[in-house]
Parts: sequence; structure tokens; C-alpha cells
Amino acid sequence: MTLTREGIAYRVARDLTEGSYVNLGVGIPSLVPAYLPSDREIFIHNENGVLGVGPLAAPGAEDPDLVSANKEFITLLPGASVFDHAISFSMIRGGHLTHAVMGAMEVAANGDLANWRVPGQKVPGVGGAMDLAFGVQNVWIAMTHVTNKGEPKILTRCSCPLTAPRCVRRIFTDIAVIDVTPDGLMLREVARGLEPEAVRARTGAPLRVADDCREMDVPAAFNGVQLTI
Amino acid sequence: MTLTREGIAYRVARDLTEGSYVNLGVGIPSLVPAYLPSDREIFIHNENGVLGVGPLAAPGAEDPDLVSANKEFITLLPGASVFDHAISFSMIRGGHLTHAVMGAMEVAANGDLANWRVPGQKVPGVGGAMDLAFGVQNVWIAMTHVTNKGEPKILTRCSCPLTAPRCVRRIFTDIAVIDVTPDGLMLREVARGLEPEAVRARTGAPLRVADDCREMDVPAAFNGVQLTI
Amino acid sequence: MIDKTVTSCKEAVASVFDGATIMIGGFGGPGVPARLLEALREQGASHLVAIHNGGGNHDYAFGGLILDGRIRKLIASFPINQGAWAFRDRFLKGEIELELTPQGTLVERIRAAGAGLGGFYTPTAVGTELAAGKEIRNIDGREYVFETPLRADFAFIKAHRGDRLGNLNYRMAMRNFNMIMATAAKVVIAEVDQLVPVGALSHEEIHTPGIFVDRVVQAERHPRVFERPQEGRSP
Amino acid sequence: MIDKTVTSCKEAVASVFDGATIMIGGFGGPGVPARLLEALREQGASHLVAIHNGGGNHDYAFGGLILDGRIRKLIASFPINQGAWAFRDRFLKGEIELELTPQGTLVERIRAAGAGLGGFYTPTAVGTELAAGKEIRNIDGREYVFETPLRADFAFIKAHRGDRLGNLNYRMAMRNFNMIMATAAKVVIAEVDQLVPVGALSHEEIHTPGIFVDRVVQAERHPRVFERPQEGRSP
Repeated sequence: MTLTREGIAYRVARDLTEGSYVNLGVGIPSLVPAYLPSDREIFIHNENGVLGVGPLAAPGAEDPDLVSANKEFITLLPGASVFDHAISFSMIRGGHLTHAVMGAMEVAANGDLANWRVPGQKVPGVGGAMDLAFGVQNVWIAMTHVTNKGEPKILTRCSCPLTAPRCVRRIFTDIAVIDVTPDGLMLREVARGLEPEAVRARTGAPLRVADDCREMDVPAAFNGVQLTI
Repeated sequence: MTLTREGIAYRVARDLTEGSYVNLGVGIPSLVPAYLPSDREIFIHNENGVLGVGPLAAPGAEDPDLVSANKEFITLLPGASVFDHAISFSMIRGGHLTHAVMGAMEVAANGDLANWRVPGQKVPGVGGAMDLAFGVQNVWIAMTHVTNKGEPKILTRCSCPLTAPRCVRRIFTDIAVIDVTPDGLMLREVARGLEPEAVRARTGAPLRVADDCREMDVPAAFNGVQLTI
Repeated sequence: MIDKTVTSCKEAVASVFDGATIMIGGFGGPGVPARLLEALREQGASHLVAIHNGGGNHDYAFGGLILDGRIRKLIASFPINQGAWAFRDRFLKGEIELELTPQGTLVERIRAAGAGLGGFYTPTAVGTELAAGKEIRNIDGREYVFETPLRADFAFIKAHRGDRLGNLNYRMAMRNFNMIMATAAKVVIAEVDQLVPVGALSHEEIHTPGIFVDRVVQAERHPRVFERPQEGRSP
Repeated sequence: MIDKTVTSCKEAVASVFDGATIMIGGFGGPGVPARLLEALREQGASHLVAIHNGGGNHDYAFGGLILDGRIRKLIASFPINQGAWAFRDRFLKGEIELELTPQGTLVERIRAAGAGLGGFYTPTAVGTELAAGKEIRNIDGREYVFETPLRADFAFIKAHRGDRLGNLNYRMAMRNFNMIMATAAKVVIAEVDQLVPVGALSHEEIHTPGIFVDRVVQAERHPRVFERPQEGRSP
């Protein structure tokens, strides 16, 4: 059984410990805040100069001077701060943020990340993706395990232009949690009802299975589709 | 007739135009604020992160969190701002300050400045002197024309360690105002009752006399001692 | 008495010349000097080099300048925001040049100019195509790419409150690029929501000291900056 | 619930180890973490490397640490302030090493570490003895000297108000080196005049966001920081 996008976000949220300072990318990562345990204080950073982001602003209650990096109207939690871009990217590049959770087009077994430019894309844009990938303590990827066409996104080597080499620490997908270790990819968790072999079959790089590899602990509400091995 | 130290400060103050952003060093430069024309808005910068410094704090009214770069308790004028050292030295090194007025041990004909370290001084300290000398738009020197021993401080070449090469634009002394030009030193003004030759005799570098060289316009209250040619 | 205020955006941008390099603050709606940009559209200067994070929004402000064909080159990190169709069109036709730089490198290059530095080494982009052809240096076992300062003839910035001395205060997420761009251009022009008397801003809430600012103009917010999200960002 | 507050300066500095590198904020009285420094005297760690603008004042706080022979090396711009007689004595006896750096270069080196940069080029000191032996590079016709980041194991800083999340607010001229040092050490310890509840500081008046701060301790100002000018500076 795969996880839904929300299920991947839920699983990421479980791993964010109290006191984490986290930058969340668009797509699946942007769903993470909804699943953060309410008893953990975790600070969401936006590269446009806010730390301590709360829920999106309610319609009619938007502050025009307060948007997320994704340009949505946001709110701030008590204790949140605002600052300029230089300080914001000092936080990022200086290794002060504990986590960046991003989507990816490709991740390589050595931690190489490609998520900023599809080959052949006619107009390029990088934003803060490289700064985050180079600077943040723990770069985590949250994505579907394979492309829409069923092709693996976890590969021996990226074919797309790199965002940063050797930066990814952990990969959360709809079927697995995989760590990038000095010895290569290590399967930590598999989705409910799946064997490690099913993950291996959908992974384009050697995958070792951790001794304590276990089933992901995610509520059934996040079940996606049934996979045939 | 020489000028007193206050007279030199008065003469410097005359040349600071409205809208100047000025860093003032210790010694004679620190006397300048008393002589700024009240109808000109001029902003005094202190490298410890204040712009818009007012008079020294009255006894008993000191704010312990507000000192000058010289560690005296100061006040701030309306419109003054406070900031950190990084911004303060961006103002200095980035060329945003219009003037730095400093004392000097030696100034060379090419604008070389030596004012941070006496040769043989056993414990060195530079503070912000080099940043100011390298960064500020107009580096002006306010000093006595000769040493206590009567030796010239304006020289063909500095013998003390340099603060910065080729940085001085104008020199205000107790007997003259001299510009540092691409063609060497140019005498602009002489103290009351002195001939250019008297300045030349006390200057250790070639000194050209400007066509419009004139007597300094400083009130008699600032008269110092009578000079014998 | 010093008075850096000017009475109209038209007057504020009058001196912009053909071929000028202009920094434009803002990220999304907050801190975008939209009225100055609209005034620049009227003013007519062209062949401009723009330094801005994104590619402009739709057909107004910076997007409008691009649409009008007034921008020769853009230095940006994310010119593919949703509303940047005018940039996309011109870029694909070869009518506008793009210098793409990571967002953190962009702001640091601007800061370097404002702070009088000659350049710096950043880890960002080493081993990627954005560092291609650039100097790489190993410092203490890590590789860095050399980046140079970015200066401009003009900076268009937006603050919340300002006074006649050029002191500026920002609300919430308005600071973004504005605070840094204010240090790195020959002529810094600030559009503010509200002009206040000197002294109305406390010493501690002046975010951009007046030393960095040349002109201040009060202007009602451009209505389109309140629009719902118009921009995306990279993952 | 996150709680970065500790109940005493003693507890705040307990983990400082022999040989540690410590940044110490403050310029004159404002922003000097005198209570933390006094606690460190009690704590006993030695062979310390200190990064601080001056050379300490008389026989307390940083001056006291020097007097006690606990500082192996000082990285500073102006260790010849009037009250720095303890430093002078030890330096002349060869008991303390000095790395002298211009004040603006000092803060920029600290910032570089905090901002993740590998180094930078500054014009300051080119052609002087403080650039002797350093790499000089001509960039766009001007010469610059290469400077490297300064990191520390600990930063001792002083703010006015702070909360349990580590958010800090400074009064007046307290920011000086404190804001930058807060970004460049593994463990950042803040002495504050007043602990306030989360939310008491507005988003806009938080000068050092809590992400940079590890420990916060409330302490009454050390009485000697109110003393009349104790330090001089270079001309």
C-alpha cells in the first residue's frame, strides 16, 4: 500500500523533533505543518525573512506584508521573528537551520540532489534551492518514489542538473524511508504490506536493508493505492 | 599666529556641508561638534553602531547602553539610528560616510596616512582607523602642523607604519589648510599673519601655493601663539 | 534643512537614464516598490539592467517594464514565478538576457557591494552548472565558488514608514532585499506608505538609516500587490 | 516545551572547556556580558582563545580573565584601551598571544563564519603591516586582502530582553558585536537584563532570532559596566 501525499508529509512530520528549525519546499513538504505534533515546538522558516510561520491566513484576514516563500498569505506564531534576506540566507548557508525538506526530480545513492532544473527546461530558475541544499544541516527529500511513468527517481547517478552534490540525508517516499549513508542507500522503513524487494524493484540504485527495517507507522487514513509487487 | 586646538576644530567644522555623514576621531576631531553651524544638519557616526550622535550626556542623565566609540556617554538626536557592527562598518568600508576626520602622526605628500602605530610601540591597537582610512569618501586630518619637538608631520614619505596609503584628501593644522592633490600638496589657506613661506618651512614635503591661497577665516578667540618665521 | 522627500513617484524616478542598472526590492507583494516601477514605465528609460529576485508579475510594475521591452538584462534567482509570462516570452525570443544566480548568492553579492568588499567565497553552487566557469577554491577542506559584488545606479525599494532624512522602517516581511539593496546603489529611492516627522521612528526601529537613502516618496500602495499568490518558487 | 533559559550564569557557562575559543560581545559598557564572564572566572576553564574587540577592563569580567592568566590568545582590534593593563602586562611578558585585526575586518570575519562563507576580500589594510603575508588580489582595479572566517566554540553575548526560545532584543548601542557573534559559535550564551514571556517581543523587535541562541540567563547588570569611560580608541 502506498502512502498518499499527505501520508508522506505525515511521516516526515514524525521525524521532526522538538526545537527543529525547518524550511519546507513546495509540493509535499508544504503539507508537513498540518501533521506536526501539537506538543512539539518546531519553527518553520521561510527564506524571504520569517521564522516561526503559523497557519495560512484566514480569508479576509491576510496581512499584505506577510507572505511565505511560496507567496501565500501566512500568519506568524508567538515568538516568530522577521528579518532581511541577508540574515535569512545566513541562517540557511551558515548551517543554522536543522532541516530542509524538499521535493526532488532525482536523488542519487551518494546524496546528489537534482530538483531545480529539468534538462531542456527553457527558462531556468533556482531560487533558494541550492542555498538550502548546500547549507542546511539535514536535507530531507519528500517525494513519490517513482515518476508518473513509473521510472525510479532514486538513481545511481542523477541525469538532471545537480542542485547540490552529496547533500541528501534522508528520503521519504510513498513506499519507503531511505537513509543516505557513507555506504550507500539504507532502507529503514517500508510502507504497509510491502516487502523490501518491492522498494528495491522501484529504486534505480543498490539498496541495503537495515537490520531493524520496519513497517511505516502511518494511520490507515493515509493509505494510497495497492501496489502489485 | 597659530590656531588653538579648538581653532582647528572650528575650521574643520566650517567645511562640513549640510548632509555630511561624519566619523570623528579622538583628539582635535572630537572637538568639531561644538563648532558645527546650527543651521546645518550634519550626522555624526560612531563605529560602535550609532548615527546621529548629539552632545555628551549630562551628568546623572547617562544611558548606560549609549556610549561613543571613545566610550563616553552620549545622547542621540531625533532621527538618529542604532545598528550592529556589521552595518556600521558597511557604512564605513562601503563608502557611505562622507567624511572621516582623524588625527595623525604623519601624512605624506601622496596622501599616505600614519596614525595607528608609533614605531616601537610595544602593544599595537588599530581599532577602526584603517577601515575609516580605506573606506570613507573624504579622509581629513586635523592636527598640529609639527610635533612637540617642532618636527614636521607632513612629509615626503611616512616613516611610521601606514594606516592606509593615498587616503588623505585635506589637512587642517594650526597654521594651514592643505589639500592633497594628484600633483602633490597644495596650500589653500594660511593662519592669520603668516606667509606661505612660514608654512613651507614647517612642512617636510614640497608645497605648492594655490593661486587663491588666502588667510584662514577664524575668529580671534581661537588665536594661539605668535609664530616667528 | 535636509529634505530627501519628493512629492511624486514621477519626480523620484526622473533621473533614471537609458542603460541604467536598477535594483528592485520586494519578494512577492511585500516590499515591492510598485508605484516607482509604474512611474518608471511612464518615464521611458530603456535598455535597463534589472537586479530583482523574480521575473515580474503580469503586466504591471516590473512585469510591465519587461512587457514594454525596457529591460535588456535581468539578474535574478527565480524568474520563473507564475506571473512572469512577460519575461518568459521575451527570454524565449532572445530579447532579454538572464544572469541566473542562487538567491542567497544574489543577496550576498549585493551586500558585498554595499559593504565595500571585493568579493567572497560561497559554498552554494559548487559542482553545479551555476558555478561553471567560475573560480573554485578549497578552503579548510571545503570547496567554494568566488562571487563578485553587484552594484547599481539606482535602487528602488519599498518601506512602510520613512522620514525626510531617509530613515526607513519596514513591516513584517517587507525587509527582504530592500534593506540590502539600499546599501548598494548610487541613488536609492524609497517608496513608503507613510511619511512621518523626524523622531517619530524610534532609534531602534529605524531599519535602514537615512545615510543609505537619497529620495523618499509617499505613495498609496498599488492595488495589485494585494493580489493572491502570483508567484511560485523552486522546490 | 523548549526552554533555553538557565537559572544562573554558573550553569550557563558550565560546559566551557580548557582551550575553548570564546567570542565576547560588547563595546565599552554596552552589550558586555560581564556576569557570564565573572561566572567563567569562577568556573575555571583556561588556555582560552578570546575573540573580543578590546583588551578587557581592569580586574573584572574579561579583564579579570586575563588577569587570572586564563586567556592564551586574543583576537582583537583594539587591545590598548585605557583599562587594558592586565592584557598589557601579560602581553609584554609574552604570556598572551595577540592576533590584531582591523575592527571592520574582525566583525566581517565573524559574520563570514556565521553566514557559511569561506572568506572574503576587503580593501582594509592593503599596503600596511596588517596585510603582511596575506594574499592580495586586484579586483576591478582595486587591491583587496583575503580574510578568512572566525568561528568559536562559545559566544558570550549580552542583550536587553530575551525569551525562552532564545529570541533577543537589544537597547541602543548594545547590538555592536553581539548580533554577529550570535551567528558564529557552536554554543551561544546570552545574558539578558530581563526574561520575558514568548510573544512579549514583537516580531519586528527581535534582533537576534532564537535559532542562533542556545542558552539564555537573566542577570542583574554588573555594577562596573556603568563606570565612566574606561577605554580609549585609536585616532
